[in-house]
Amino acid sequence: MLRYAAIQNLVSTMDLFNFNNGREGYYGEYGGTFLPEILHSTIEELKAEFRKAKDDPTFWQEFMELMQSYSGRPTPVTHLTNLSNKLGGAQIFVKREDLNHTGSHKINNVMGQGLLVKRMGKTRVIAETGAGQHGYATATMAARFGFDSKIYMGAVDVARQRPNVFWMENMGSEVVAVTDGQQTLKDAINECLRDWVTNMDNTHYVLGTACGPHPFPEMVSWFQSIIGREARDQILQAAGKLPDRVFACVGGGSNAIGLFQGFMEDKSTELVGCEAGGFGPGKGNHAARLAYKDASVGVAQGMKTYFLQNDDGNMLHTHSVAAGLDYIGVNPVLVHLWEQERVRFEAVTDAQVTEALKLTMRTEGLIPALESSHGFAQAILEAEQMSKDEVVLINMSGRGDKDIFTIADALGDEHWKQFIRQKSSEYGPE
Amino acid sequence: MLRYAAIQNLVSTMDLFNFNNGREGYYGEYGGTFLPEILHSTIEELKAEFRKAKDDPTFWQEFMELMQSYSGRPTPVTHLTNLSNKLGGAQIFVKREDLNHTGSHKINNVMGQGLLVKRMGKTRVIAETGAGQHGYATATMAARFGFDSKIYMGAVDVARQRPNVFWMENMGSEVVAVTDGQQTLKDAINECLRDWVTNMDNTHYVLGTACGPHPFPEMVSWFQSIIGREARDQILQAAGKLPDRVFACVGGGSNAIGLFQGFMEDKSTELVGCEAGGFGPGKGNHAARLAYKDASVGVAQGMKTYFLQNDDGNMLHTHSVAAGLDYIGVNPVLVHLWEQERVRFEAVTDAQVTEALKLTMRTEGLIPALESSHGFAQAILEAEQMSKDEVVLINMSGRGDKDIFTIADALGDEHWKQFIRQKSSEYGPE
Amino acid sequence: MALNNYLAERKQALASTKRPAMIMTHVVCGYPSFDDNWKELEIMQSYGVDLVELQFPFSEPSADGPLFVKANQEAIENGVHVEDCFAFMKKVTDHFSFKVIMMGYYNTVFKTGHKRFLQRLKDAGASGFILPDLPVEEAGELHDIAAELELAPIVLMTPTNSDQRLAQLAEAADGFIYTVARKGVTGSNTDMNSEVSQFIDRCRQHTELPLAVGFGVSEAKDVAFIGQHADIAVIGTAALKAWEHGKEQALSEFFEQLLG
Amino acid sequence: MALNNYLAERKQALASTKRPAMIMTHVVCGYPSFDDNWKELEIMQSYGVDLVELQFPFSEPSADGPLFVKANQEAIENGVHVEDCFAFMKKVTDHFSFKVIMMGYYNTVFKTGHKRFLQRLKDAGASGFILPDLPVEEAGELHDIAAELELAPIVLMTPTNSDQRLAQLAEAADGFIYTVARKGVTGSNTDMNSEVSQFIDRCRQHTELPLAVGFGVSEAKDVAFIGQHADIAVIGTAALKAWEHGKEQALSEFFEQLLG
Ligand SMILES: Cc1ncc(COP(=O)(O)O)c(C=O)c1O
Ligand SMILES: Cc1ncc(COP(=O)(O)O)c(C=O)c1O
Repeated sequence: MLRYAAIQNLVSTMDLFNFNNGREGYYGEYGGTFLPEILHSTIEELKAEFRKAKDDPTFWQEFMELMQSYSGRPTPVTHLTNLSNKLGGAQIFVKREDLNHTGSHKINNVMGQGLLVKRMGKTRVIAETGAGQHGYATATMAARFGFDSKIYMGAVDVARQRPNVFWMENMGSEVVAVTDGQQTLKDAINECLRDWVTNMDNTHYVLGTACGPHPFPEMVSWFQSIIGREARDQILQAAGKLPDRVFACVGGGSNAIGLFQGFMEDKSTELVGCEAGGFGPGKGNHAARLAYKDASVGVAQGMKTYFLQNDDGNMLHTHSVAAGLDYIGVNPVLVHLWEQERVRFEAVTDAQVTEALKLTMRTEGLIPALESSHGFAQAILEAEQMSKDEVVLINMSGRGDKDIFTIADALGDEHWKQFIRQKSSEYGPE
Repeated sequence: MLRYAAIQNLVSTMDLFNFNNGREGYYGEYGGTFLPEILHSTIEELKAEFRKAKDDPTFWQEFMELMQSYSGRPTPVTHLTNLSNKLGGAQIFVKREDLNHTGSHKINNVMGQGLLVKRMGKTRVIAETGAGQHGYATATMAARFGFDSKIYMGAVDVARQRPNVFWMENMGSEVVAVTDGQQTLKDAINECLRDWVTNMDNTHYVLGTACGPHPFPEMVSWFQSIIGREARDQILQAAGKLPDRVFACVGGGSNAIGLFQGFMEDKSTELVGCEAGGFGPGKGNHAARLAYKDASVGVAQGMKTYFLQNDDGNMLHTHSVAAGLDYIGVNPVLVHLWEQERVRFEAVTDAQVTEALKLTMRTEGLIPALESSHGFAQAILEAEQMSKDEVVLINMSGRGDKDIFTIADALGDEHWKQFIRQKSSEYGPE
Repeated sequence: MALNNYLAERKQALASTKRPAMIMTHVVCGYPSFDDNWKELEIMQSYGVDLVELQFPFSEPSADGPLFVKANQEAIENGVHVEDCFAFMKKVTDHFSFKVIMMGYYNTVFKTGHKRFLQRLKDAGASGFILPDLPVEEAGELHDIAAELELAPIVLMTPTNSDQRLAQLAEAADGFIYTVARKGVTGSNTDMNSEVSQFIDRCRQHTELPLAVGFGVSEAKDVAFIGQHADIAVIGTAALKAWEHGKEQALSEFFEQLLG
Repeated sequence: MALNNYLAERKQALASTKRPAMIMTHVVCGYPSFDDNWKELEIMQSYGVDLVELQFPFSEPSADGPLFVKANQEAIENGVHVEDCFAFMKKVTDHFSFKVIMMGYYNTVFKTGHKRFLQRLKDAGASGFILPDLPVEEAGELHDIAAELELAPIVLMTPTNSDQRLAQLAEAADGFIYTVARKGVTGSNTDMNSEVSQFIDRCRQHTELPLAVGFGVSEAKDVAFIGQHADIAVIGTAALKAWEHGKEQALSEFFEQLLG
């Protein structure tokens, strides 16, 4: 294996993706393209199209206009004055990706890929989804672009995320419940790869996070960089200075890299990735690939990165209250930045997340998604210890109101249970 | 009663609210302030504060900044190219109030009133809610401003809108199930008035639509005019011309008057209010106060306007698939504009609404709220008959994903029922 | 006006009794039934009440408390129409010696038509009307017609009114003035304290008309208190509560402790 | 290299039989059990198969079709570890005369370590390995070690590859080349038609190595077709299906119709 010489501590976004210091698609020793040979030409076509788009300033312009007119960008940065005062520490600001159409940052990536699909002349898209947000966004994109679409979703997730399935189907997507493996996100990814190796001629695989084979990590990072580009200007305007720390939850790692890119060259800004601590450390209890010590480097689902796996290289079960964070692997770009000590990783437990969510709802009238609440929890913990003239920025990657079933369960809400019982009895038996 | 001489057909927004031609708070013969004497000084205080705010350009500035940084305004105008092509008629554009924080236009009014409450030095707010969107928005505003809050909601609505209740409670509001009358919106309004006559010293009643006693219709219209102000510039930019017709659903009439104000002086733009046709004409079957012939002028809930009432002046039952449209009365400003033939009124049945919703989801990836879908349905009907170079604009007053229980029921989705049955059995008996 | 004379006489008559104030009671037409109403009125008559409010049920009784809300609602559900209320009122005024005031919400009047409604009220023998959701600004035409028909438009004064407003209200009033002893809706108890008396005294500065005091009168000491500061004690919810609790017997006992 | 010689010999031997092509079969280690595997292998041996792929189960078998996905998954659930696969392989190569190729996913190799894994493979008697998710660009170091150990790195050629790419793949290959007869995962039938033969002919232009053809071989005519254009017919899912359907008897019948 090529060992990647550590570069200087200040990693710039340009450095990250110019690959002059390493091999294309590699971030330090992480990344790469590990796919069946049959997809070689498909990936080459995608890389070429992506490269052309990236070099074409009108493409980014088209992307921005689409995101503006369809998804409501730019999303604002909100100053959480109440929460800041209550904690008595740093000033807390939030980047509001929850205000996107479909309710999360996932749409940024999906609409960008939609434009590429149009350029490639393909007519069908497939996507994996765990929490359902990416599938929901993809179904939306497919409806808007007029593509056929099939969404693969682990059967366990289909059962627990029915609301998202309902909308995907109503927007015209076929949702396939994957019954292999753990019947969750990683299995849906495998199933997408199987579809793709069969239908690559007319089909694009819309990967939902900055993982998978190159060029996906780079491509998803690029589309998501719209978050950081906006946020840097906005926070300078709103806070009058750069943030001292930036927090984002890390599932696959797309919202985090999206925001972090805005501050990559700002040495004084510390970047903090917040992983799913679940029940706490210990294999099978969580999905913290970097913050805990239970993961190791491996190669799966198209990329080399840290995975929660056993000594045979078989993947472990993961757990998080947030369905969007319980992925076995992690964005290889972030792993590299972590090794370079440019990004700090922390794990947040389910219990901490629930508390942070409750506090945020009550003090600010915001309902962060359970995923995003991981960033809130860590920021709240740290802000309290910081001084009043310091500034932290949290990525609110999505809104929580679509998670009502999960959140009601997490909060143990009795009225809710009663409501469901009653609805069920209204519907009568099958 | 003072009879109001018909003014010229072109009604300008300034004319509407300067009251030079009539009495303060009157629009033609509609409006007024019909409240118990004990609220006289409270309403005077509110009128004065509102007048000051309206005359103070920094207030609107503050309001706009709040809406920008907290709610993500301006909301975009989206061109529905697919739907337009499919119908083969007018170009359809949509004003995206669904992208607001909390998912509907209700937040515009609520945040504006929140600023007024702060100015008045009050510390507690109350609100009625039917569909729950206004209550949800008010609970959000109260959390953000640090007010105590109590939301009154008909017991029938509490039962069918539990998701909204769940979020309101979690944001710290007390939700009171009103068991009087029909146990719906109008009864919640009565209950708010009862609370207000008791607690007016520290309490502001955040009325949710452009109804009720003066100055509410004017005030709510003013805050909601942010929609029309933005939309006019945006449609000129996006379509290169003014819209030929503008469509908005009309419950109480706040989103409609909000958008219409932007085009009041544009003679060539026809304004169309879309009411709940429910099961069709016939008393008790619908909530169409103007489009059908079942309503008559009356005085209730603080104002004089058209009500669905019987010969004794007692209110009728109403019906609509959209909980936010089944109100007995209607915005007096709109009634006046209707008499002036400045606004056309149409009724849309439940069945039409469901079809329009399905079509919009599939062709554009948008999920309008059932309320907003009334505007879509009427616009779709008319656009088909219009020419390709004509332009229509629809107000998407809210997003439908919060209505999942109602929409799933309206669409008769079997998977959804199965999911609910299963959830219920997971929860076990009480 | 007839009502003014009546109240002046009744007030004079009071001097020769132990009763501290005149009494106005309240009945919701058709609740629980017109028969019950009649029995209530017979008891009220036997205790010599001076005035009775007959409430016309309305579907949106937003100034009423829970008990009257329920009464309005059930009366409507039982099929009570405006027509029936007028017929009942006529029967009552023909039979009893107390004076009757229509009480209700403005929409009932508006829907029938100002002129037509007041004429029918006159024909049914009423002496006046109380419309708690009709502010004086909106009452001009109605009050003009009332004056012609010699019906008293009863105006409310409240603790939140400024002196200026009280003066304005006084100007519009006739018959007597209904002073609202506290904020809130009907049906909850009011502490008869110095705050209330100061408020009544404030009202008195603006009018010569008799002052009625609601809400929340339920005990003899309340009536005594009212007698010291005003003219008419209004008995609303407490009487209905008694009736609901034990019909004739309970209602008689209630009046016995209050006025006996 | 040993495998090259073996295949050259076997190919020559074919000429004297009615069999149109060499045969490679497939077994998932520990599925349904190692005992079952052994029985399958005995039957395969009895039909004179030339090569057997022993698949090391992996939790993310993304290039496999449903039947093998299930097999991988259940083997892992049954407690099959990499350790066990090596031990089984050793037993197999000691006992049988066909050559054994390790088949699996790259992570199994990566996690053990390139050098260590290949050394153990060598010790277990394997002749080569197939890693469908390891592209040649990423295989440099592994192939270097394989060359030292005389293990054949089996490379895949696919219908979507350009001529340029086929040349590049041919350069990296040794032992034989696995040509994928169609898009898709393992387990579905392929129509053996002119499109397939053109593809194989295209592969042939780039290499002298024997060509194996998958996927979807299930009937004698498929083997005949392959014999005309290539060298080795790969029997995967069809054999496992037969086993699942009726164990020894069904598997024997399957091979009988295919090769008998
Ligand atoms: C709202 C939200 N935030 C975060 C994530 C995690 O993904 P990523 O780390 O790629 O941003 C998800 C994934 O579903 C999500 O839905
Ligand atoms: C999304 C939405 N649209 C429209 C309405 C109707 O109200 P209005 O006519 O005041 O806009 C409601 C009321 O709840 C609503 O929630």
